[in-house]
Amino acid sequence: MIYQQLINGLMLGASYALIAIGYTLIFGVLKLLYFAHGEVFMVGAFVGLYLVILGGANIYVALLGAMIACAMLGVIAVYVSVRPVAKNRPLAPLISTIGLTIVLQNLAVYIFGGQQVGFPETVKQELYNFGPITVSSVQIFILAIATTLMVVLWLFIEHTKMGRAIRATAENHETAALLGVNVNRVVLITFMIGSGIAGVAGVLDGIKNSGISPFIGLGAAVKGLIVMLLGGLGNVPGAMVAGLLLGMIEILSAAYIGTTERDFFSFMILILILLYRPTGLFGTRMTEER
Amino acid sequence: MRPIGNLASSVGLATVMFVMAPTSDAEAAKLAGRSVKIGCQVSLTGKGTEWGQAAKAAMEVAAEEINAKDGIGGIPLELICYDTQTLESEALKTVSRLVERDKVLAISGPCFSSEFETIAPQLDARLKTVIMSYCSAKPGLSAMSKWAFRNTLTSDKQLTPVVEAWVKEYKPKKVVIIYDAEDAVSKAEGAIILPALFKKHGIEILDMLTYRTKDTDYSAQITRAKSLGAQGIGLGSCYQNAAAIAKEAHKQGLTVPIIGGACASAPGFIEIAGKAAEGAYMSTAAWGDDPRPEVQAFMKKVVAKLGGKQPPYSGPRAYDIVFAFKHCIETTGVTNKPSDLYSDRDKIRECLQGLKKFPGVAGELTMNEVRDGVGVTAILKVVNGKYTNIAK
Amino acid sequence: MLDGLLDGYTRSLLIFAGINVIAAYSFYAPFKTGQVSLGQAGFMAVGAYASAVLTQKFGMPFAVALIFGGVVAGSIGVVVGFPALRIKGIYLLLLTLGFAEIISVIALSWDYVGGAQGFRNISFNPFTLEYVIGVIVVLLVFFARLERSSLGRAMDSIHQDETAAEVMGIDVVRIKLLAFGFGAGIAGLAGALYAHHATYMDSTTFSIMLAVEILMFVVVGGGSTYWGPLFGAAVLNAIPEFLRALREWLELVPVEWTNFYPVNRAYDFLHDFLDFENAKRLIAFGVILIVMMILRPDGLLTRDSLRWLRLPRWKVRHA
Amino acid sequence: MREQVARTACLSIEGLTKRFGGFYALNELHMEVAQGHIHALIGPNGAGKTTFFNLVTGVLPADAGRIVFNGQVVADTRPSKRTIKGIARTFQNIRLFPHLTAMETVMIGSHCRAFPSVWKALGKAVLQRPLGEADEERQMRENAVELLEFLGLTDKQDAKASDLPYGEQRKLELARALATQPRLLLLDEPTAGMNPRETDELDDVITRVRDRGVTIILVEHDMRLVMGVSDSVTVINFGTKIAEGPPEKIQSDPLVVEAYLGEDVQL
Repeated sequence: MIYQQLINGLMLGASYALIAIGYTLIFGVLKLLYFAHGEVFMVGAFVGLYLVILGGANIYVALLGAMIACAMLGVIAVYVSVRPVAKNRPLAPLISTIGLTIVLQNLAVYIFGGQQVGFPETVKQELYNFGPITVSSVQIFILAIATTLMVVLWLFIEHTKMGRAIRATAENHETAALLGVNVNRVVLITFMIGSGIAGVAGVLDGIKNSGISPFIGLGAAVKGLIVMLLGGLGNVPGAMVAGLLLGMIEILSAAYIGTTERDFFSFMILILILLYRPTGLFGTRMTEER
Repeated sequence: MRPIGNLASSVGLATVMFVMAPTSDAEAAKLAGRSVKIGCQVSLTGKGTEWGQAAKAAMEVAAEEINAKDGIGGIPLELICYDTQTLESEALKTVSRLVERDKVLAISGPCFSSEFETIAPQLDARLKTVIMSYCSAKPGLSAMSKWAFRNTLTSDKQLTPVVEAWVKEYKPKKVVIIYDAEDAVSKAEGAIILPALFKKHGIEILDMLTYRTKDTDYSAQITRAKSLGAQGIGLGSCYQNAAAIAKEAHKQGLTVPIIGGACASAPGFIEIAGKAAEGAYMSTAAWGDDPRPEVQAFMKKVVAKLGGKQPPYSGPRAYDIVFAFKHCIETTGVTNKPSDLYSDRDKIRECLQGLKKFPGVAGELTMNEVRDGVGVTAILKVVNGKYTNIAK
Repeated sequence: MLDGLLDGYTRSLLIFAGINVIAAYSFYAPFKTGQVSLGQAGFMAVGAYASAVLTQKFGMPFAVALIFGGVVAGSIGVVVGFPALRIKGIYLLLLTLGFAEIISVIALSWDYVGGAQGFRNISFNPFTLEYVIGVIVVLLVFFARLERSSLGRAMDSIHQDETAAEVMGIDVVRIKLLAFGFGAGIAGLAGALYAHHATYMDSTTFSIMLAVEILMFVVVGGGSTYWGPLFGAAVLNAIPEFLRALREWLELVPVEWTNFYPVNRAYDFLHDFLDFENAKRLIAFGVILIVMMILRPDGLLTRDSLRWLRLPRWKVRHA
Repeated sequence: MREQVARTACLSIEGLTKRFGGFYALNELHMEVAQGHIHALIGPNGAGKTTFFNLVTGVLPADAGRIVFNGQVVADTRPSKRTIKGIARTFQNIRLFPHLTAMETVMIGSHCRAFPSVWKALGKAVLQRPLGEADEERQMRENAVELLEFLGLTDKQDAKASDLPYGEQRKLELARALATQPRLLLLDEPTAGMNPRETDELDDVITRVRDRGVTIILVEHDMRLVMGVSDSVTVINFGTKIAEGPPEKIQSDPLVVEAYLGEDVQL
């Protein structure tokens, strides 16, 4: 059973990782705890759902649509809750993004209702047996999409001009600006990328869990934060590994200890990391003092 | 206090008049005030959405029917409904708002056992107003206060015939139980009622697994159930989670029969679970396929209000509550004067306590000594994406 | 005392608003030293559960339980505050958030306090409003004194530049710890009051969203003066009630005045919107937060605006 | 030998070392500052002067070495404890409390003298005498009035610190440091950003502070000020001392001249 549970952990971890990547990118370039990220994830799931229902159940259309919609949402977020807010007060952008979180979540409640809605079956269900392990076509699909996305993103960050600009901005705004990086544009693009990935993660989550609700965002945001810290701020590969790690830990604790305790471990990890290893397990790209 | 005999005869009289749809009630004097206020607590958001929506629609249908005639005691019925969000704390807040600000005569609701269990202890000391639930099914709750009523059957009564039929069809030897540790009725079903019934039928319980209401990932539980070799799944679960669990089982290739308790039997279960719902058994406290024309007329109106959806049992039960209230208000000398509010509420309570064979769309209603409904119920099985009553 | 004047529902509204005011002060105390905590809801939970255990399981009177709740929450605050001293800003925010979540998991899995089913049937305290008012008055006097005292200035200085304050001989560690523990204690009081009025709570009662709301009270009211938390909590609690009343007045408008296009449309929209159920209320709150951060990032009340309004500040007798 | 030093030196530094990664910001520094002196610490940018201040005031922990202040080894790790012992400082890039008034700023400095413990501050200033002002508060206020007058800021006492012009912010920072009643005052580039007139004024101020019985360590780039006001000068480069002595001697030291080569400084 343990192998099967590890597969479950992998699935859960993949979605955590996707959320955390966006977080860590945004945190990197903006040094901002962007609370609304979980809600972007939720909006992505709903956009995906509606595209599936309206657009004739083509999952790729839904994924792409959710990605674009969420990238747009990221742009809106920048223009509404980041740009116009006073920069010299460290709390101000945090609170304005909390405001955005509340708005998005409750707009969703208002529009879609406060209940869980089913996500139609879009990937043909088939089961493959590998010895003691059973893997479903849905799981393979989710994992394939998530992995592809992560690899593409990693290549983008490491090997493109924009990727270098993002890394430079993450390390130091002033230096990046001196090197001729347009910091404002980098921030905007980072938000678009992070939000787009969160949107895809939302759709994948809908496929995986069969149901979505307007309230999935907050939990996702908190878990994404834990993964971000675990992986090291601004560290994209770190976030990927840490996401898988947290997914495994949660599934194993749910399977062998108890479901009510599963959150306990996540939050203990959060606290221990904050106190004893603030650079995360894999180091950080930030040079900032704590 | 009125003698019981007198009360019973007036019940009989009202019954006749209800069925014959009287134009006016000769016995009851015209009530004071501009309207009769009845409170209603419904869960329009959260895990109980469908239950609450159905109940609200049904009560509105009842109010429209009543007001289309002569109202209650000659004045219109005013239904004041609040959303409890399926949260205990919100249920408490709205009940005190109904009692203390809106000054309603009686309250229909709350829907959920968790909510009911939270309000009931406050009734004797503070609220002193009838609450009557149209969904709650956890055994033993109405006994908490003389003001607490339910016209539903408790879970144990609902599940007994369903488990029997389920076992007869699928003959499982080993099952797992999965339940929501945060929901009162689901926990009662998962931890107490289902194990007892399974034991009675000689079925081995492999494991009891829990989850939290807000959980969305059930892969760990299903993997465990599968590895243990479960031949059936007993669910103490509301429809949204139940459907997600059924789907997860389906995805992992665990295609074993499912049996669900009171909260699972909403149409939303089938809607969300799709194919995975097929063959599942559900318990219920009412089923609207009674061929009587008034039942069919009611169902038609409610289904129209719900946008074509069948209501779960909260619909018919909530509808009946409004008429039970109407009956008690009109027959016990309730005046509806603000100064008589407390005695009016008490009169309604006494009247409901003695309710026997009161006709309604969910069947005849009789209150037992602990103020829970008694009667027969349906057994629901999902066949071709529809709930079908397979009870004789 | 206030029984004759107010009906139960109004009392209840005032109690919840008052508890929010107290909770806002619980945030304000550590905030005065620059510590931003998202754990205040967690400390409320500690106070609520501790006091409810005392009244329900040991039959103690409410007054004792109230103080007990405050003391227990305060002590845990000091325990949490100690490691929290090492970190700042969003790290502290996350730490306190993690702490609150752990409290919630404990409340969820500890059956002695009701576990997943919630802590039910807590004895109802009929004098909660009087207690709430009493606590608020004490807090107001305390913080007014604090603001004009050397300790208060020392806290302000820590908020503005911790290193500089430390180098000026301010005992930053003790003062921050004191403020954090004190804030936790106040939150404990708020929790105890809540528990004995609501009579029910569970692991989700004191959630992240509540912690965010508490933060919002201070941010909207203004965190630089002791009037801020009171003002913020009062305003944000009054808005929904005010809008509800507005809707009732709206219904008094004669039909013929509004029965033509486009007035009927506007009327319907307004009428619909003022039915301020949860989602809409929260949307409005979110918008308020964003707009506030753009227009008045220091909150509605600042020391300057107080001077301008000439609200009473504590006058110091010059020697 | 050491006993003798302890009697005459206000501050004695023994083998002080600080590393940042592999880089030695200070390496085995030895230095003595005599009681009542104005002792200048100079060196090119990045020589370790500010690090020295951070180590002496406890803002950063030292990796090795001892700091002996008034004959006692300073072992406390916390800056506030050292301030209470009598070490005060100003910052290179002024660090005032922007929202406090000048008066309040100076009163912050005397807080540690009036209320040595938090409990006393809570008990006396907040809880006791609910309507009036504690004696300590009045004392602090009087002190502040005196210090503001000493630095010529009397008419600015109700202005917000952040609203003051640059030169006055420097002075306010100095007043705040003096309010802690230091025996040793560390001044980190007090003339940075000042115009010549303000610099001249500062010369006078520093001397007057010394005359109040405060030993001063001065880190400064303005050599005119350094050479004019100091009793002795220590020159460091790359974290090690390269010269020490009276100003006249330093000016002609070839090592010092070499260290400053390439820097636009008039020795």
